[in-house]
Amino acid sequence: MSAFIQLVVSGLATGAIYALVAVGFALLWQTSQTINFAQGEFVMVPAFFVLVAIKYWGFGYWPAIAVGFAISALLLGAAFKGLVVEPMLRHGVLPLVISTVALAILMKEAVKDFYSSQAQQFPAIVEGTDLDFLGAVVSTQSIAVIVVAIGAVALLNWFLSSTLTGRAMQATAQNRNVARILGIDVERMILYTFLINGLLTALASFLISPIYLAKFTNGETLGLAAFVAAIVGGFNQVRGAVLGGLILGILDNLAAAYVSAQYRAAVPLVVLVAVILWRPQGILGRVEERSV
Amino acid sequence: MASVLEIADLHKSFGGIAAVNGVSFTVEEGEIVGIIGPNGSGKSTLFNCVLGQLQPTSGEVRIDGRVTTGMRPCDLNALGVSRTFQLLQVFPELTVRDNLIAAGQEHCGTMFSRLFGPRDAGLGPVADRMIEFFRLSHVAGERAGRLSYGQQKLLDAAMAFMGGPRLVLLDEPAGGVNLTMLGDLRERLRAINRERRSTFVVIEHNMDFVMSLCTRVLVLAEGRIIAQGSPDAVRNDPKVIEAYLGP
Amino acid sequence: MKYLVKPLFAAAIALSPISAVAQSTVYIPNLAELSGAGAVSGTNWRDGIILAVEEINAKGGILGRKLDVPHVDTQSEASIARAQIQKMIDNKPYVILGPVFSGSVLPSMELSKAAEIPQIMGGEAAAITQRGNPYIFRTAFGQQVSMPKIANYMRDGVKAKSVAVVWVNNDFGKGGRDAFVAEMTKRNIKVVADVSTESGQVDFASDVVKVKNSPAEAIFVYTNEEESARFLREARKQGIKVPLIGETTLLGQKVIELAGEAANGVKGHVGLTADAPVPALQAFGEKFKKRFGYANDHNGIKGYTAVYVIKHVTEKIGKFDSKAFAAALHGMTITPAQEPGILMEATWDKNGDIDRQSFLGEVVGGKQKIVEILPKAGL
Amino acid sequence: MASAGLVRGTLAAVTVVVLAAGPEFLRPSQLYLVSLWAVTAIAAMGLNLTLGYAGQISMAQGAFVGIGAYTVALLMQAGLGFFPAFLAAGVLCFAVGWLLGYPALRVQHHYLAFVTLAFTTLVYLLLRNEQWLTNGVYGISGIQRPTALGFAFGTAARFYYFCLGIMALFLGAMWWMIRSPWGRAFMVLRENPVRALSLGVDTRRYTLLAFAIGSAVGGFAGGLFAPLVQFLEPNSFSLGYSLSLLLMVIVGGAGYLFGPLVGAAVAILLPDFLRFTEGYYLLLYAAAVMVLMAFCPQGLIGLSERWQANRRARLAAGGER
Repeated sequence: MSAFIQLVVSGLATGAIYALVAVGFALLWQTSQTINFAQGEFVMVPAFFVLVAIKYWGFGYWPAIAVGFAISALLLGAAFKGLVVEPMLRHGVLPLVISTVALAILMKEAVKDFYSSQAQQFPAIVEGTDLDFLGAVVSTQSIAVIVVAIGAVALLNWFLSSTLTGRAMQATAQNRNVARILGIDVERMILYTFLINGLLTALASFLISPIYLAKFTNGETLGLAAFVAAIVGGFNQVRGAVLGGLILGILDNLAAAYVSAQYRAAVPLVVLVAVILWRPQGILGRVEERSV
Repeated sequence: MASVLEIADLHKSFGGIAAVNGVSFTVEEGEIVGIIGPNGSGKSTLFNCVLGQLQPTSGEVRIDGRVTTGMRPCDLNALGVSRTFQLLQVFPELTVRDNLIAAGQEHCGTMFSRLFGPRDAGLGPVADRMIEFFRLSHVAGERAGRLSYGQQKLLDAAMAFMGGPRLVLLDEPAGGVNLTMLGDLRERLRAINRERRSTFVVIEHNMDFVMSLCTRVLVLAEGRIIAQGSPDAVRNDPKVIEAYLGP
Repeated sequence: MKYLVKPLFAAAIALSPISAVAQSTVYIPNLAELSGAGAVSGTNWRDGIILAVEEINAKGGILGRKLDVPHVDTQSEASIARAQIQKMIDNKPYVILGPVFSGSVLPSMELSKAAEIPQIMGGEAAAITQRGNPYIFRTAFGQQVSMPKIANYMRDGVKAKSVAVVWVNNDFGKGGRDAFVAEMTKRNIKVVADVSTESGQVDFASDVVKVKNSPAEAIFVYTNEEESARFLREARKQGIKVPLIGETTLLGQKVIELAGEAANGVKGHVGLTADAPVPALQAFGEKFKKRFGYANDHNGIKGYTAVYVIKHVTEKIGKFDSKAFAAALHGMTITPAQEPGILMEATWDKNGDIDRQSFLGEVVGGKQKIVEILPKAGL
Repeated sequence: MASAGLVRGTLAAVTVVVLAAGPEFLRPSQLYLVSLWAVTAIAAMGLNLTLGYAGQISMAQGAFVGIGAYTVALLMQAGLGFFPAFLAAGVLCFAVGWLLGYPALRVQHHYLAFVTLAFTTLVYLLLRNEQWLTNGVYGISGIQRPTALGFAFGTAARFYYFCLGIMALFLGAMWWMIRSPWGRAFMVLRENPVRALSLGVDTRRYTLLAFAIGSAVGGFAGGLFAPLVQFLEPNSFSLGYSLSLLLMVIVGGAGYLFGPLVGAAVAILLPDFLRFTEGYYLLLYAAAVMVLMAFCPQGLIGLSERWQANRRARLAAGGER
């Protein structure tokens, strides 16, 4: 039993990260129909912004983290929107997919060529002490990850539902034309979405890198996990993406332990395909209306 | 002999809201039947149910006496039922001529013969005649996406006739077409109706167009037929006026 | 179409007559995993080579000719490795260095064999030297040599009756795992948990749970650098008490750096290490660190000694003759007295397998400590 | 502008002559590279049918190359000749591709992308884990090159001709099919499936066919890949390979007959001629793809067409003045 709890608790910590990444992914999809194939790299890269700030600019931990958030919002938020997504929107979905696939390659290669191909240690916010929880061992780091991630999502949820700007963003996501008629600055709302995605992925990066080390290939698994989580949970719902992330984190651990370690990567994908074929709107998602 | 199209007590609802609410009518060979009605009265939904794009909730559709409810559009098309859509639906990257051949090729031969047979599925001359008939000769080699709106509308209609259909359902063929082209279109439709004994059902908002083209008009409101008869009779029916102007 | 023609014309113009390699240098290309999954190993290997080449060239080269050693990336992919080695062979190399990944060595060695050019590489898969290829040479133990040493240690040092094995599911990990399990069976030690992990895997919770729940008295960990570090951290977190045993990588510098405290207490066999109580190896380690700013692992030593092997053999045969080189190296023993750059005495057998002393080590206080020197296996 | 056709014809003729004379001036490694280009171009042609003509996004083409390659290697090991094995690879991939088409009947666009992506990963895992069949991570080596009518294609130069010949064959077949009613049906499926269906086009059957034929062509490419590289390992057919094939098709120009040839050339031949970018090629390639997508998603062929159209327009304007 303690083994099972151990797996679930560890899975929750990983799942919380997936959730953060998936939420950003789903937000981008809602507001701008962007399928970001570089989302995993968006999590990989901010850790290196911080490492550069610490190593080359001599910053302390917190200033470096602040710099990391700022650069992420700028590059992964604003610049991504302005330079990559915007010129592509009029061409439809496929060119943008291709472009983000290329962006993923670009980011990986850039980190490898200009920083290092080796895994890097990354400073942690909290010291890692291990606690006993129902016979399972949980490190304070994992708890911090879960708490911060859930806090961030809750904050985002509150922002989206309770502030004027947040509601304007949701209106934009639901129907851009109606939002425009209502006098909402649609362009600005879309920009906000991209900034939020940049910040969420940066947060995920800073949470996960101390545990999993920073390396240029880290995005490959994370990006895939984010897609799967977002689709399984429900593409058009923040709650859905969170649920999808947590399910995926736990499922991955349980699959490796009880199904097959060699096929552990297959289990989430099989779930993904099943969801796409039988419930494409996801577990919590709404059906998107289709006209003939 | 059975009617070309028989619709019996057709219902279609979306999440509890009835879009088509018990519609029955028949269309005989050679007729041009107009369907009019205010926006949201269920005209397009009715078409989509007849043509297999949507599954009716209940009721029956018969083509030439054969029950076709729930059949796929492509199988219906093989039975000689063709349609146009409310919004423009041509294949923009194909040439006008290829648009027409594509519209008729599935009626020629088998899968096998289409792969190994002639490149135009033997439809080249038919397509050329159609191009001439609809006065599109000067743009026959152009990509359809580069045509003017009116020309595309003509092409759209022409495509519906490529398979030599018995029954054609036209969804707002006159929408957005200028007056000169409108006359053209009406004349073409009449000619086809005359020459081939093709049967038409036309949804249209342009009253002049409907009244001058159709032999019979049905009026749809809130998913039901509220009136039908000759164009003149319908024009003067108080129920129709009420449906359009509100109570 | 024209996009196709232009480059081909460019090829015709630029490359038709290959100018004879200038007589003042000798062409010894290095093929390594400079990117992709093998980048850590490949970079170490390359830097070891760079160091040796700089030293040799500073002293006037080999037989008066400077070494021309370009470094080519395989991107850790076999098909690219094959294409690149073909490109090298077109330029008529004297000897080819690399690659490090066995998966890249296996397809490429067929080409060097056909061209009769010796290939000194870093791969450790047993299969490499079992194909009767007279042009392939190792710089480190094959798994068929190192695994018996680990197995002996499991039996005699750890005295384990049952073990768990955690391996990375690629050619390196699977090969080691297969050899290890075979050796365990020979020694009547039960393998009670057989855990496959993914290259690039980040969460090792389920793998640690598995070995923790098994009755294993020792755990053998055979994965690449980062994965080793992540596994060690998770193992410490879940309070694994039984000994964690590794083979070279697990006790390497990079793993210790990445795993931090979690690496302490790890034991195992080390084929090559800068921390060995061998002055030449330690001196090399310092040189390496001074030149490149990071601590080398065994791959750095492999690359460094490979170049000195070329120097020694060439000087011995007195000419640049690829076939004679291969013939001479079979059965040769090189001692540090003859060639200081070899660092440790080493012998190559008729298959190209290498034999030399190795070590049993332990990680203590964030440093690798060698506790015992194992004699040459006597192939 | 009769000269435009003339220029094209000349270019095509020159290309054929240059390729035919290849072994005269290309070194063995370059022969290998051009052979690899031909094989990759075939794989991309298959994807071009599925994606470029029929509009069905697929991230699984690399997996089909893998299935084809392993089929040929394993059947040849079992004693079958190359040509029956080659045929079997195509047939098997046709069947598997047909099955993979079923999800495309239910979902489109990004969902379809994810389903095919999942398929690719599953195929990779199968190739790696089912060691009894595929020899797993150790891979398969020593694959023989084919012999036809007593003529062995063993040497680099002969196999070079073999690969180019098969590529030309597939190019011709593709050209022929695209101009047939089938090709037209694929294109209307891409342009407007709803309208196509109402015109009697059995979109279901053509969607499955587009997947099946495209995959079969991928399988044939794999059948050549095996004797070309002579070493197979699962890693070669992981998701990255499928993505790079996808990039090739788009970069060259999806929906153009020669698009895959150009795309494969950019990805495979160009790096050899841009040696100074060594190490940074992938970086530059990725950046170039992004720029291309922003300005001309029709790819390089689309770009050249646009450029020619502009020039024609300028010339026409100049002529009028």
